[in-house]
Amino acid sequence: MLLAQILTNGVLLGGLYGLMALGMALVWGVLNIVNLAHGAMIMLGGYAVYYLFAGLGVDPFLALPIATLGMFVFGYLLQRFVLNLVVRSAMLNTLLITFGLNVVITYLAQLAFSADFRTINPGYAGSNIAVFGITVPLVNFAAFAIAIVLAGAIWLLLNKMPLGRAIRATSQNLIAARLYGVNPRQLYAVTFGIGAALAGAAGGLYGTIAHLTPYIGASLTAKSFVIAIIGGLSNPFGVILGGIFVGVAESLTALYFGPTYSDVISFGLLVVVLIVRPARALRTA
Amino acid sequence: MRPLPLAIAAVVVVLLVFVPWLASDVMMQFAIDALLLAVLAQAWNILGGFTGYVSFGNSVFYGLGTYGAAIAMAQFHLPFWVGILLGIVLAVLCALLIGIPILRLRGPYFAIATLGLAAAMGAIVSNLPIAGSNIGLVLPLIRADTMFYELSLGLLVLCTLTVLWVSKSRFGMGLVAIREDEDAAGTMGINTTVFKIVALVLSALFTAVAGSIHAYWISFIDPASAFDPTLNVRMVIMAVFGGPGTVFGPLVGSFILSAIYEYLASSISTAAALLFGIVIVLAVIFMPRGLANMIGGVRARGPRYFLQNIRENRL
Amino acid sequence: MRHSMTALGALALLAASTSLASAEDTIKLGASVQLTGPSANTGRYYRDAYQMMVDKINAAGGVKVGDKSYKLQLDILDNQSDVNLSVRQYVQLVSSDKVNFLLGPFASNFALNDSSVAEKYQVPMVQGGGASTEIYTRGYKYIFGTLPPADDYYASTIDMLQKLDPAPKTVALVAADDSFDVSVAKGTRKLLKEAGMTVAIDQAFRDGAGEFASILSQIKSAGVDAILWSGHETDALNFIRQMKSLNVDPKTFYSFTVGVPTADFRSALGGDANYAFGMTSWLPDESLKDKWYGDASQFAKAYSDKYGYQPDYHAASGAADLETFVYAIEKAGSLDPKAVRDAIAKSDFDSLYAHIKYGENGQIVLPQIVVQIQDGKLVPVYTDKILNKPQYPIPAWGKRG
Amino acid sequence: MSAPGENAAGATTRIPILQAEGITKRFSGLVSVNRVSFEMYENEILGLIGPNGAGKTTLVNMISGTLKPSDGELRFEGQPIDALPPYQRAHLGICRTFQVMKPFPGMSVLENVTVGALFGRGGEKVMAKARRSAREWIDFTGLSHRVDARADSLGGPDRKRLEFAKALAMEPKLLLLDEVMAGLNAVEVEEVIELIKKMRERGVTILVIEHVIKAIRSLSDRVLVLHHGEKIAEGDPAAVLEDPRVVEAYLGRRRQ
Amino acid sequence: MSETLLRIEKLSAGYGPVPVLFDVDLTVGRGEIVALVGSNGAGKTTLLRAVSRVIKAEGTLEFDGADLLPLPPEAAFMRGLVQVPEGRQLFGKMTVEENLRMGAFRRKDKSGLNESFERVYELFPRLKERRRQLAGNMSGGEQQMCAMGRALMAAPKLLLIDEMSLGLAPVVVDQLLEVLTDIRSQGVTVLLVEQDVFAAFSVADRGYVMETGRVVGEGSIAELQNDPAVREAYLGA
Repeated sequence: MLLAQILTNGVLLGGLYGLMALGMALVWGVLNIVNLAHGAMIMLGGYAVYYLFAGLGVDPFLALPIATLGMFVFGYLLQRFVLNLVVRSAMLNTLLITFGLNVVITYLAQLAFSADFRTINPGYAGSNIAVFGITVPLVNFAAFAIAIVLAGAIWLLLNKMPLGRAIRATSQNLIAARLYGVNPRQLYAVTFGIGAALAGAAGGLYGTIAHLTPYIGASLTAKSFVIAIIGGLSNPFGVILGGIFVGVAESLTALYFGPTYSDVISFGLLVVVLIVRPARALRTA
Repeated sequence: MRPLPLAIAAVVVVLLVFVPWLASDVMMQFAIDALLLAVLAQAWNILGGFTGYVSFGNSVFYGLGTYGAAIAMAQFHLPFWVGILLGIVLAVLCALLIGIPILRLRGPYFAIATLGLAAAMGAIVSNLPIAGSNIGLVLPLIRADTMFYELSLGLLVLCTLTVLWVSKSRFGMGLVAIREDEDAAGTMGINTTVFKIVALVLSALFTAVAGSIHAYWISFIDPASAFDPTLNVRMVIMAVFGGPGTVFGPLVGSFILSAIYEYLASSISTAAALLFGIVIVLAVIFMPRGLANMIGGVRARGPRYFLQNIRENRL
Repeated sequence: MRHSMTALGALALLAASTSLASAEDTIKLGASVQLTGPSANTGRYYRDAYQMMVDKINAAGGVKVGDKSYKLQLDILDNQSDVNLSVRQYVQLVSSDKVNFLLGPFASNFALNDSSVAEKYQVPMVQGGGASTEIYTRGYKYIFGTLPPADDYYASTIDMLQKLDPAPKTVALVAADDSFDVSVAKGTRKLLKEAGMTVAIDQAFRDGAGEFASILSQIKSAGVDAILWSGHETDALNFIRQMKSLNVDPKTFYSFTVGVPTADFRSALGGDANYAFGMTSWLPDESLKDKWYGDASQFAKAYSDKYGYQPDYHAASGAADLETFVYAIEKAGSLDPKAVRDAIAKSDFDSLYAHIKYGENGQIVLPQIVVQIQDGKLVPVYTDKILNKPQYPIPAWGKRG
Repeated sequence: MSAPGENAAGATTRIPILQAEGITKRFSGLVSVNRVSFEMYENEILGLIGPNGAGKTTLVNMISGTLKPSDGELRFEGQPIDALPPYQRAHLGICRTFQVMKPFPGMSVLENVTVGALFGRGGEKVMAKARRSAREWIDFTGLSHRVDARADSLGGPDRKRLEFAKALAMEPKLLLLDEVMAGLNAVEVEEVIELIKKMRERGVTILVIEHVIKAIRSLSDRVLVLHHGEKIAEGDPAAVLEDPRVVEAYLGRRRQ
Repeated sequence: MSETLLRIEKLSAGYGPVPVLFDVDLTVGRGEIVALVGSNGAGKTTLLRAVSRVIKAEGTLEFDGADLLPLPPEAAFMRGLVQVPEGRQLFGKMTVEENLRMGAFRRKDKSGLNESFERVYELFPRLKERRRQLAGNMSGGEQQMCAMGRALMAAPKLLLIDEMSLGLAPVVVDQLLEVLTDIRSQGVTVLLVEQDVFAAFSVADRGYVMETGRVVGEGSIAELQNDPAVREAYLGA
């Protein structure tokens, strides 16, 4: 029973992890940018939902789409006017610039939101139901479900809609895509915007489960990064599965070795995946 | 490197030796810190600048150097130099052990794997009782900033001389060839595996000694500070800012960035990190190939150099 | 090369600009605290408390050394939650800003590093932000602290538990893996053993990870009587939220080393904060008299009027650091660091924080007051006797109104 | 420098310097080179030709060691070399140029060539000496005026010269030239032909992959034709180029 | 010759400091099929890349009366200049149908789209059978069909086809050539770059011969059929 509970915890948490990584994987796969400011964008999404909830009294789950939209605009502008300037530069340079952006966003957030920690805590926050003796927290379950739904939406977008096809086409062959009328500046900005929107959604959900401070970004970036590699960059459901895999692995590590080993396990996994199958790990969409 | 710049460099080093008798204590703090950071950037340069293998895992070697000194001195009450040796041994062993599988990965894969290792290593050490677990280790307190300064300066000179040697040697030619085109380097007779590993080991060695000196100087260490992942990013930024693959670029880059950071931190405290972030963003946009390249470029082409960089890298 | 010369020039300039001329009739106190970065949330308590006390003391005429009156001057630097920078800033304070005495930063790891500066330069530092035992076991002479030892944090709680009915038998001990909380866990284990309680679950978690589902599931499955938790505030917050959402109910009791006394914590959790036990070395109580504010409750009122948030024990502890210096300087009748240091060691006075008296190692000994959130209000429950009736046993999540 | 063989062309009875037997390369099911066997003799120039996609570069990659054959055996001076990594083959004296010119772009011309002198068969350990011999090869290939230029700033013909100088500095026994004439004008092609001849005079055995058939005609002692990965003809250049199978491979079938 | 659709004069281009094309002159009239032949490395592909604006070029480049030189590739495409690139450059991890849809990515007319689909499937029944297959997993001939189908979906004014026959079996080449005449009959202009001279000549109206970055021969197919320059460009004599 304990094991079943722990697995459930891992799966539910993993779904949210997967959603966090989804935006990073998309941007990485299509634009070849490893966005070190991804965690900071998750944080921004969290604060957006928090202020809508705490300030205007909007229910967090209604605030979520608003925050997501806002983050899309933010991401679009960031790519269009900043990152597009360096996108063909060496990977090291794109890493450095997103690191710089991460610092900038974090400190602006501290100025705007203060260092106080916040939680998005609606009345139903701690509710749960018992299924066959396993406690399922409702908010976590909702976050998990939304993660799956969003992954599904991204899958639909990528596979069934012209825009998504253009995104995939661009990630496979930029020149051929341009030869067929794709405007990469626009498309890159839209893709980054979608990545930011997904980060925003993940942030809103994260805030309903954990706490927000301007500084939560760094560790969330690291987590997203590991999951993006383990889950692969190609399939949204692959990323979610990667998140679930990491979530379960962490839960089991916590159970059998103690929670202090969870980083050893997840980063160890990352290195092993890379060494054993580097090609598979980073195959793009 | 022509004789004149070398002579200037030699004079500067001799002048720097006397800094402790002139500088204030604060300057000394800053200087030791800046020198050690410069060592880190320079050591990173051996691998990252010359072979083009971007390591985000040098904090592992730094941490091992730190803990080598701390374990020797705090747990076994051995002298400092034994601590340095222990740090070197740990770091070199680690470099050999992880270098063989990891240096087979190319480009971003290598960078990512080292990042993963850095994160995992901090977590491993914080579970080791001999390393004081999470509490950390307390080293004997000594007020000897002059010694720490001269040690750091000596280490930086040694490291820079090594880089100078690398830049002029057969070994260095091989490394640069690997950076420029690893496949072509192989067909031209370079045993790329051995060259890369030697470069990694050299890089690890200097990084570890810097860690040991820092540990004794600061006198208290814990896993969070010894395996600080942001340190990796700082080394890379400093080296890249100055000009990777050059002899003096990483030095100049790290001194300038240290100075900027220190200036911001002491005068406009609260916005310091923000401004620092903006500096990084602007640097990547306008001088993506580092200071060394920028100086040459601006001299040749004036302000058009910056526009050209943007034109080359934008979509 | 030319450019490295420019850099050196810049450095020289920098050094020159940081040394300021010091006025003659002031006593300078220096501190480097976390005003930005991850620890800024707590760091501000220290800046604000130091500033409040300095203003109050100056308004009351300052410090008398012999016949002369001195005003206090406070030099605060922002270490941006960066340990290396904080060390450098303390050196700057001591060597170039020429402060007379040092006040501390927040958190044990900072205090551990920064106190080395005080010791190297033999300038007394009184700090109220680090409780870790390691700070005081190094034989340093110039470091004093107003937070009680980490090992003893749970002493009064365990004392109380034995007097309650039903007294818990099995305990889950959950602590973060940073140096302070490892110290707490170590001390608590010993206390529990002495009290005859069984530690059924003993888990460390990664500081700041905020993820407790596994530990909580184990606790639930083991069915313990009580949870004793130690860590940082944000983690405490997450722990409670996850307790509720995973429906984890110890039979009788749970308690946290931090968080419970702060207003932030209560407002972030809302009703879920109710029943949580915690501890504090200080409460804004009228019984704590001092010569500046009269008593602790007036201090608390002035503080929240001025800064817009409630002070907690961090703030009071910081205020006590300043009171210590004023007391010791006047006692020593001199600004000589050595003389003041000796006077601090012999401190024996009432402050708005507590009765100040440092032990051999430089750390204050102070019982923790057990507190509980009852109906959204913070209620002191126990010191060495019951102060207010605890709501005990804590009702299960499902059975609350 | 080793003495050139006593007689260059014509003599095909000597010991082969390179033997390829049934060399095959498959890429995920597709056969790129199919059971190709041939021999090269000391100091000869062998032209390797064939239309686009015939498998020429793949074959060269297998000889230089950057690709492993799926099947077959390679011997160099009688020794099997299949197990050797590229750098060891270079030490034996197998040296190649690349179809897409691969100078080390950020290094100067001198540095590029010095790498060859340091790590090739000569394996010069002393930097100064390596530099000196690099300069000699730079003079030899007529690139002296660009000694300090960055390799990626060179124009077409100079790039080829650099490629030759790099290769020569390695003191190769067997030189594999992959399309070194592409993009050159007629005068430049003549220069390169002269260079290749000069190299042969220094005793190097040369395999030339080329699309500029004029050059092949005037250079090669023998010609080997690949089409769809298979050897379709081998022998005297003039005869081979008249072979209707070869003509069809190049120009396609005449249609009505 | 009919009205000029594509006009190239004194066009030079290259990769970085390496020049490949020297002063190339070439025109394509509306409704024509023009063949551009020459051996490997002659600069044919570079010319196409310059025309479709993938690489920088200098000289005159006009399409349908407009100057193309300042445009990026996607803008050239929007004017009706569609390329079937060398090596097909399909989106390998997308299905045949998705590749075709990518061809019509910028088209707004939904009804015309279905028509185009039908027409492509009619021209290449093979593609219809395989429309759910990943383009990367098909044979060379099928890939070439897919690449041409993708281009047709864009409703091109001028179709640039690079090395259509490369690596394909003769039967398949013949099939594709038939499709070309078919396409032309429907009003599409074609510039066909080929190594296979006789394949190209069998469908073209006029032709150009390139050697080492220059045009060395041009004329009607009848003239070129017996021009020794052609053979010389390939076999050197």
